[in-house]
Amino acid sequence: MLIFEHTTQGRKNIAQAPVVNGEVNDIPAELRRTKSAPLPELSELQVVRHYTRLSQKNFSIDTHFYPLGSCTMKYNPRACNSLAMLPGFLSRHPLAPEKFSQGFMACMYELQEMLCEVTGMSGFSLTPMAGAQGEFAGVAMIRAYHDAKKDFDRKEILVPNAAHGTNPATATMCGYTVKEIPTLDNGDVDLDALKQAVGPQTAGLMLTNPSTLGVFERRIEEIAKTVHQAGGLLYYDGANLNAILGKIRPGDMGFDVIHSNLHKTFSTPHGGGGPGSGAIGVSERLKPFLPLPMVTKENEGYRWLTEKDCPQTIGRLSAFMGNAGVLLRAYIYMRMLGKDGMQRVAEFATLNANYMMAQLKNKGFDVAIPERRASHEFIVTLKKQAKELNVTAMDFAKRLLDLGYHAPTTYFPLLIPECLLIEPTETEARESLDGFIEAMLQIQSEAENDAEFVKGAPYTMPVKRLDEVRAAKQLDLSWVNQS
Amino acid sequence: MLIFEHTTQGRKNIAQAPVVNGEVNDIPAELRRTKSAPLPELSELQVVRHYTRLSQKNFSIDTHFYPLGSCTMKYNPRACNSLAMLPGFLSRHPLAPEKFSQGFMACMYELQEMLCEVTGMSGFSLTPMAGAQGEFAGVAMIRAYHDAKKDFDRKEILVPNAAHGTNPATATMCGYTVKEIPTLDNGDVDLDALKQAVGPQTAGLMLTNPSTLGVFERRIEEIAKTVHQAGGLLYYDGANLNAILGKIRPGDMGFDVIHSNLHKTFSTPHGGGGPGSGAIGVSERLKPFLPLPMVTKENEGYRWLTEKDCPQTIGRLSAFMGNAGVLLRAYIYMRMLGKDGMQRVAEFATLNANYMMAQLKNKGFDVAIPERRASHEFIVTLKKQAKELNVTAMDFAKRLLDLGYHAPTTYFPLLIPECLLIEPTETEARESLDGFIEAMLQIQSEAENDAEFVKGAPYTMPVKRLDEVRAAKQLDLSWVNQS
Amino acid sequence: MPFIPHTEDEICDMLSVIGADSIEQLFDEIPQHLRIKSLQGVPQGLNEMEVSRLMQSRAAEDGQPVCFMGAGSYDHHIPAAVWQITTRGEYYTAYTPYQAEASQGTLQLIYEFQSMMTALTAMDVSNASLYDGASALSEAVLMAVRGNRKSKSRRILVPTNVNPVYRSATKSIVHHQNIELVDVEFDTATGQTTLDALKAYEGEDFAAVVISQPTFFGTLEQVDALTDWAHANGAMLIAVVNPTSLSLLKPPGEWGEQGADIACGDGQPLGAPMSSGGPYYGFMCCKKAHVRQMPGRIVGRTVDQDEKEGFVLTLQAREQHIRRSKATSNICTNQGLVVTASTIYMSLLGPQGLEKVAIACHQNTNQLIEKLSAIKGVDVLFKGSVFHEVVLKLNKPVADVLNALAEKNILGGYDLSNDYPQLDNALLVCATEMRTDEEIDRYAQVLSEIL
Amino acid sequence: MPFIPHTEDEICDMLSVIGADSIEQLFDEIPQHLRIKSLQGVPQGLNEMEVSRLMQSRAAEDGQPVCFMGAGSYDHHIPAAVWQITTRGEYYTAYTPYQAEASQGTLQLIYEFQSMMTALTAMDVSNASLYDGASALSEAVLMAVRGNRKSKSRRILVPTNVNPVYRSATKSIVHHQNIELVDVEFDTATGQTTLDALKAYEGEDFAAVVISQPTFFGTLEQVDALTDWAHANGAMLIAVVNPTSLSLLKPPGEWGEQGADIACGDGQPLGAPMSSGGPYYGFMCCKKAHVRQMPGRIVGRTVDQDEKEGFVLTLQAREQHIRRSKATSNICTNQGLVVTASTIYMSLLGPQGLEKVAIACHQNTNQLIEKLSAIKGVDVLFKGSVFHEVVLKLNKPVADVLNALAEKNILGGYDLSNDYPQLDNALLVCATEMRTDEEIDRYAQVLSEIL
Ligand SMILES: Cc1ncc(COP(=O)(O)O)c(C=O)c1O
Ligand SMILES: Cc1ncc(COP(=O)(O)O)c(C=O)c1O
Repeated sequence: MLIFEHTTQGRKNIAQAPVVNGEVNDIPAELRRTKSAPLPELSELQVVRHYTRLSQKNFSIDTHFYPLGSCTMKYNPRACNSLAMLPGFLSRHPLAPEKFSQGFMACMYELQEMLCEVTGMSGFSLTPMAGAQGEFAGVAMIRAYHDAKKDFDRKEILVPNAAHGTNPATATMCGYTVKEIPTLDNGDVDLDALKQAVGPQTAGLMLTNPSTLGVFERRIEEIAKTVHQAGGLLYYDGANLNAILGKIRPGDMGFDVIHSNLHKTFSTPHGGGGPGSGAIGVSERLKPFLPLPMVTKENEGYRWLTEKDCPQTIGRLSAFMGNAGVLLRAYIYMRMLGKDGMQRVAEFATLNANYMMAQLKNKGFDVAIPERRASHEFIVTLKKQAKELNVTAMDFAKRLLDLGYHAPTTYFPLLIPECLLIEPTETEARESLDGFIEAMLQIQSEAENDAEFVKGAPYTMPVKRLDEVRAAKQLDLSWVNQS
Repeated sequence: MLIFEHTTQGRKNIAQAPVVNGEVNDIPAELRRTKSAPLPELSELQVVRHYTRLSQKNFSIDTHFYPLGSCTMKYNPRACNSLAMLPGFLSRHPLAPEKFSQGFMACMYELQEMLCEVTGMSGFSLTPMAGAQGEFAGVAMIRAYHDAKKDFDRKEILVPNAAHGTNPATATMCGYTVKEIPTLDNGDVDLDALKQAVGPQTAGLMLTNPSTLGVFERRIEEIAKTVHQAGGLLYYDGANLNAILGKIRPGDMGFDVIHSNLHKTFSTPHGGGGPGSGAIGVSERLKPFLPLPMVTKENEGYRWLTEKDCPQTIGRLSAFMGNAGVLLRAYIYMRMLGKDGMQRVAEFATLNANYMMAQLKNKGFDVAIPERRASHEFIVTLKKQAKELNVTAMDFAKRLLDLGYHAPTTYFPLLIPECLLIEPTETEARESLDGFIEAMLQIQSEAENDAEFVKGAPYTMPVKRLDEVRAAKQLDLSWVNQS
Repeated sequence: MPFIPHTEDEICDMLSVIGADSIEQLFDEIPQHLRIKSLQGVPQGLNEMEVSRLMQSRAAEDGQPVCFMGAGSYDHHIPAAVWQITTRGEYYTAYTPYQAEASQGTLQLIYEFQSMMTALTAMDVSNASLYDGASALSEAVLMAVRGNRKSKSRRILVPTNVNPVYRSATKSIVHHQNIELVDVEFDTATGQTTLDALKAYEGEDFAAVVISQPTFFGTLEQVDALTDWAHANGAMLIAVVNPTSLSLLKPPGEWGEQGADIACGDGQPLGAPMSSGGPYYGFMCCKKAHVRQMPGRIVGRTVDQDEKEGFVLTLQAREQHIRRSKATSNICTNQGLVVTASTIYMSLLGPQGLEKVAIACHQNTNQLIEKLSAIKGVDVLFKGSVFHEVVLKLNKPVADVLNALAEKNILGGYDLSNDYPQLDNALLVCATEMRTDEEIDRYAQVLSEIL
Repeated sequence: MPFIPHTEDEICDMLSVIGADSIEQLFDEIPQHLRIKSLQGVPQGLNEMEVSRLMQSRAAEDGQPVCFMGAGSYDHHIPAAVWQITTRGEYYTAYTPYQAEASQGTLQLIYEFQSMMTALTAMDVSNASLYDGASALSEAVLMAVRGNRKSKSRRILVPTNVNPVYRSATKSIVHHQNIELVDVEFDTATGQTTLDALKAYEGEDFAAVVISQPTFFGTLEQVDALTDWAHANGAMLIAVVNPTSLSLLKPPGEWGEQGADIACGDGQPLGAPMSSGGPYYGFMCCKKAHVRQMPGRIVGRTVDQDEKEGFVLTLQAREQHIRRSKATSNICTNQGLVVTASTIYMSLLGPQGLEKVAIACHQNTNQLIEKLSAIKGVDVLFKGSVFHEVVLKLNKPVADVLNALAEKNILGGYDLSNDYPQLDNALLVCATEMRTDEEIDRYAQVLSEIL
């Protein structure tokens, strides 16, 4: 039942209504609202009950193993939440004077510094509010760099066809055209194709490494050389930093710019769709272009860098400084991990992924690139099952829900048919991994015995499979304008 | 699965382990533990996931209508929780000097004063940690009063047979014998029997008004006179204050001592079994005997009353001052309600109860005392259903769970066969009441058509009906000592 | 190893299943010479007790001044229930609801959020959020350029009384696509955008006109006339609105003859703490006709195989994961958790509660104006009524005054001199429902001592 | 009307179903002359914003001194997860699990709690909690008197080094049943209960001997010898223990030849904030033979109709709602929510974490002793090792010293002069794992300036 359907007209929750004195009569009638907004009218208890019960209809890290590839669903420490929500942080106005912001600014400054260290970059700006906005900032800096050199003819961004959708979409937003580079069967970028593609029109290449196929790009140095020699810059999509944290740094691989999805690698919660943070780091030559604001440290303390300090900045991307609360959570998490803890992230994320891959392979599942090491994630392809049993990756995914496991990412990357992209993360115990493998085996045997049963899944969720076609055709996007 | 069953030996959650330097070698070996305790060994994620999922197996006010008679399951405002848990309150050591406790003590003092006002008593002590301990304090004061008057022969406490079990149990703990007074069919105390029972051996009478039968004792003044004339004192079991808040005061009815279950009337959460608070109030003549500590106000501020101030006190009942956090929640709730809000509590608790009683009566259910007004609760008796359909109050209760309603109190008070004691509270909307009534009708029709089906309920809970006999016979009370 | 559950035995077992000798070996595809041994610049890890101590002292360091500053972030009361429910693990630690059947909690909540936003704005449809108010405006501009069938122009008229950071962020974002923001100066007497100012552009082609209600100065625009002007000139009307104000002011869906085409703004006032600037969220509503041009996620109501009601992400063909380089926007992760908070906030307040908040803000600000403008050296800069912010003109440099106020634990407002050098010694102040009479009096008292 | 959802229309409807003209009429059975019209002494209601302001200022008023005080309440680190999960509505707002099928969350948790307590104490069984440490001791005394088959005595030997408030509360509670607590003086050199002191009572009949480990002075008792003495003399042994210490010290189940009969104490150190004294919880464990004498709720594991594992309240025949005046205790509501927190706390720390907490407390206290006793005018009063508290002898009146420390934001410890007038200028101090080296140094520094 919708919250609107619990409404009784005229019900008031007066504990939440401030005291007002008399009428408003200094605002002209033609500027006033005439009918009150058709919002729900409930008691506090009703609201609390509705949203508490609704929450129970979600899978989440706190309730289920959630091996969603490319999304890094790891444990979100509860301490990060409570400490980032200390009253002093919550009540700080974003434009409060620097003198009264040194505690907060110290955290941001140290976060910038730690991110430089773990990525091997020279400067970091924390302002982008998600990965995609980080990408935007990165590509905009690439453009600003070429523009500053009066190199106006570079109109193309190269993107491997395995790339996340935000990469090409970002390039477009920055005014570039996109050229896709094919991927070899072994998961590496097709270097020959890349060499053919680069040229004076190349502004840069956007790459994820390890790629979304879950393998490390072994010829990264050659790729970097190829792009750099053509005058282009190298962009690192840092969504997958979990795989390499403390093992190898994008800066050392030759990347010029990187965004890091702090909501993945640094464990800020996904919140059912956000907020995230796509902090952006650059090599020396791109530093002048970083988006504002940033924090700098001077003798007396911390201060904000402004357009005066950074005349070449690509500017501001948000009203204030981005998702400060998310940044605090990432900062706290990094301080808890420390230098050793960070290395272990990559080690155990990789151990878990390779273990699951090995087990599933042993039990008869096809993995996409069996001869390679998995990084922090790997791909199972159910092409065989789809063909022979008519049971697809989607069917496996839905049935997994019944067995208490969130489905892996399905049908991404687009190159691999009927794929499940599986990312266990380092914070899951072997018990979860084994349980998931058991569930896959159970579904396989169900599929062999009764394919229709699997295709009818899920059976135990609040709803069965939903009609997406109808959703898109008979648009029903608001209760208010529907009823 | 038990938390112990997720254990892997040797697993450590180092984020929660303080740094220690070297070994402990100044404690003699014979005083040391030799084997480490067989506690569970888990990661934080495992613990969070286990207890988050476990919580979802509970009904609660935040998720379900919970009309548990005599328990006053009303909305627990979330503000009371967050404000009582402000760091300043949480980190205050109970023995901190008064000078550094004025903020906290002001709350406690004002709470004492407000409780005096709403009950019509002259003094209040907040120390009892639940209703039963409040009762203990009250009866101990009755005894101290008689003892102070050298009246050592009063060895008996009178208790109506409808009384809550804590009443007779308390009397025993205070060294009294208990005599039960019968209740008339109309719910009132059998005054004739009472008159026969009182005498020089009577220390006092414990009474709940409205009684646990959900009706107001109309001859309360005569009862008071009867007991007082015999030299006994009157104890008010204030569990049911919700019914009369701001309408009539126990002090005005002639009671000498009252405990108030703050966790009922004043909405501190029940927490799956506590903590509660049984603050205790007295008339002038019992004031010297109140348990310590209490707060008093003097020119310079607030201070604790000690044994020096109160030489006749019955003493201390707890290590410090009782459930301070519960007291803060009650204080905040009272301040939010204010004088008008409190009166409305009784009004709407009574309206809801009478409405449900009328509807259920209209739809063919038998109520225990149909000719009387319900107070904040009322009783349905399923004697007819038990006899004719072999479907008992227990069966109705279990089936209600399937339909999304917590069962009312069953088989209490003991006088009414096959009873459901229903207390909706003032914070439930009509929607909940109607839904419950619908559910009762559905079960009635199920019972008529297929009694076995109802007797097999619940079907949708994490478990079906549990074997209580086996639980008591084959005692399994600890995983550690079982496996 | 914080948050890593593996024991030595398990590691051995798992490696043997993999057929590797060591964890180190799992990295053998990475060129050895690129490997690093450790992260020198990162300090040693802290346990939870230690990091708590650190963060508590950092949070305490900055104090909690009494806030008379607005300028895009507002100090409202947030019911305790809002974040206690929002941070429940099931909301807090879920991902984007890609598996609809296992995400009905989040999906239904977003559908309810969309419904509430359409209720508040009187628009047809809403998306599930954008990053913040500034990014919402930039997406609205991009959307208008894509969506305006009557105009091929890439120019947008933007009054300078629109939040200056929104304008500069929008410029940073849209200029790559050769979109030009054309400044329209405000009237110096009223702070408003006048029809006269617009008339200068009559006959030219613009994709859209942006109108902020209230303006950055707190003043109120003649929204009907401005909207009708835009439509008469073939431009779409983008409304930038403060959601708190919408219980009191005419909603953008009702502006002029046809209503605004797109309404956007920052959702912070609806349940998000000021929190140093984020996370907030951008909201965006539009007319139904434009829904396929809308950026961001959208949830639709549908049915399952048994015809039972349920909710899914819909119109995904607009989005980057399907449409890639041709998507309406690159946005992927949005501000879901803050939307959760906001939905609970709106439900708890209800229409009457929200209206009272708006009125209380307005009344407190009027009171603040009365008290402050009574001080010698303080004048109200613009004629006309305001919502909950106002520009004062001081007889001293604002920066000095603000410093002096800060010494007395008062966050006195926003100094306009950087953004509007033409306005001498101008200070933007705000009083929400949180400010008490005593606090307002004290501000006046302290200010009168400073001036 | 805060928290009341009824609209005028609903009220009318409902009254007409009831057949009453007004709500007032529903109270017509109450004698009119007893009715009150309003509650004069209660202030007007505050909305949530107002009450938040009030409580925030009250909470801030008392400051947050650095805590070196123990004496029954200890300043431990509590992982953030503990209360975030504990205050989930499903735990926080549930009642006692009377409907087992709809309360498996709480019931399983209590079973796990009972298991953990038996693990920690090495006893056979545990109940689901009593109110606090003091009430647990009083219940233990009552239980021993009921349960000791070898003795009909109503006398209990209680050393005076047991927490003085526990002793006085126990006396308040048990004396009505003619139970007598007999003081056993501690050894003035060591603070311990000696066998010699007990020997004075040899041959007399006692229901039980109480032994506190550590003692109120922080010192350690010779638990094996004392336990064996009690058993040899037909008395039961009641252990009062600090649960934090149990990871380091021999658990009561292993004291002497046969172990303690009952172990009790206060659960506060395991995840409950100091919080002005409560809510904490009393725990109680015992030998299996005594389980039917145990007060309070107990959860048992059983199976459902399908043989599926499940949990129920069991042995209810001991309790007041069944046995009424013959119940083992009048306790009904206990401290369930704090037990929830504690269970999560123990799970998060695990055996190693708990042991490290115990060791860190011990080491910090040793360090504190070293630093403070180096100051002229400070001596350690008792010989021998301590757990995490120690008695210091000062050369000045303790009250004055504590006041001076308080001025410097240090909560310096507990003044023993009221409870033990025979100990001159004695101060009980404590350093948990929360105290840093800097804080300990600063305490020493400030104290040396005061003395
Ligand atoms: C590989 C990759 N790149 C980019 C993104 C975009 O990040 P965001 O969703 O934070 O915008 C994601 C995640 O969604 C991703 O997995
Ligand atoms: C009528 C009545 N009296 C006394 C009590 C005992 O209160 P408590 O459970 O807080 O000890 C209760 C509640 O359980 C009750 O309903």
